[in-house]
Amino acid sequence: MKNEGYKVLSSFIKFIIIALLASDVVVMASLPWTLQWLMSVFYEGNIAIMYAFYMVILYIFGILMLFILNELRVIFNSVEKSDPFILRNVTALKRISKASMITCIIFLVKTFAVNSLMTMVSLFIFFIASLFCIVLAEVFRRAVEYKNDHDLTI
Amino acid sequence: MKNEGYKVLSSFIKFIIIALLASDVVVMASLPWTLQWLMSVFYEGNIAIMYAFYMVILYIFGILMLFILNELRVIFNSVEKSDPFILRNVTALKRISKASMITCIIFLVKTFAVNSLMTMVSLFIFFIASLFCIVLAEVFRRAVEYKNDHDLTI
Amino acid sequence: MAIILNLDIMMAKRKIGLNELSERIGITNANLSILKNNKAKAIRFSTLEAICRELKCQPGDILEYTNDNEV
Amino acid sequence: MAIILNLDIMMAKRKIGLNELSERIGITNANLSILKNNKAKAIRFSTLEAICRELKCQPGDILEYTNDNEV
Repeated sequence: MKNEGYKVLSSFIKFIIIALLASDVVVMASLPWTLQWLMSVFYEGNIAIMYAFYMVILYIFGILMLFILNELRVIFNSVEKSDPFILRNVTALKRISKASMITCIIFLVKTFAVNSLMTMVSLFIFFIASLFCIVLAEVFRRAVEYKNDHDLTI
Repeated sequence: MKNEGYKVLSSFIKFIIIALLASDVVVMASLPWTLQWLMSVFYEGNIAIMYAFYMVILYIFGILMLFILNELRVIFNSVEKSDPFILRNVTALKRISKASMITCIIFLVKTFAVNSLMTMVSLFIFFIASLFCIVLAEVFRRAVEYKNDHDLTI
Repeated sequence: MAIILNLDIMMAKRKIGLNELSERIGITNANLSILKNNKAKAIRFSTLEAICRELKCQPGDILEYTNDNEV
Repeated sequence: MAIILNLDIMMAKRKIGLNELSERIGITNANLSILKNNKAKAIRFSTLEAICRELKCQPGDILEYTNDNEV
């Protein structure tokens, strides 16, 4: 692939990530009202308790996504600058892994409270994503070493 | 992270991938009957046409997933052997990217036929995954170059 | 490090500057500086060849081993 | 490549085998073979130092520039 096309693609992904970050903030800011409206439409029963439960779950989830998206932004920023082999990206991958595992636990809690197919699929995806990121971080750490070695071989 | 723990983790992910591969085959093998049963329970209307539509969509999807999972198996196999910096993995990532893009198109077709939130989310995820994999393939290609350079620096 | 690079001495002998040499051997100024200041970890044979060609010298003229680490 | 490695000559002079040398300088037999057979792209200063120390020689004794590429 041409280097130019690759840069354009990285910029495009970075743009999507920033758009998702912004959407996350907007959704979180409007959540108290949106959730109330959604529950009044779809939910019957003890609304107060479920409202509190969903508020906590969704805010933790929203903040975790903010955190993960921001780390992804850091990674794609470096890719865009053609310099992805930096230790900061290894850190980013490790952080994404931890945040994904916490997200997985949040979904696990939600599964016990209110189960749904989508929750279980999400739980599994975040679990796998977390493991992937640990492995990718280690692979990346080695790549950074090779890169540094390469840079000092004149 | 210790090298041992990293290998165990890679083996575990490979095990999950193989389990998913096996599940995919089982689901595809039993699809004609499962789908008939599911549609008789949940669907009302012209069953024959929808049955054919879903059969085509789901089989294409199943085969694409088989293909993607198999390429992932190749990648994690190399990671497990502590030698992920090979051109075969760059090829694997490019193939996964293409298969993800085709999957995205399949979901797009499905969105126009029978829309659902999950279809749209899946569509978006496969689209992003496809772009990620192209970038990752390029990053990996460079890492392989650094690794080869490193191996010939004595 | 017990391997010393006498690149600066050879450059002075041949009256050639860093910029000119880096241009002639086709590596960046920054990389040549790393090499000259003994900050490099390894040297490519292609680089060594280019330096020897341009400075008309042997590898032994720019690389020197001193066993200052012993006793 | 115009840089020739005379590692085998120096090894013969010092009556030292590939296995013994690779053990003494702490790099694998396979890697030392790559170096000896001129298949390497670059040499680490640490490797060069270890070789010079063990073979009691100068870098100039094992690295040689020949301008056989010219005319």
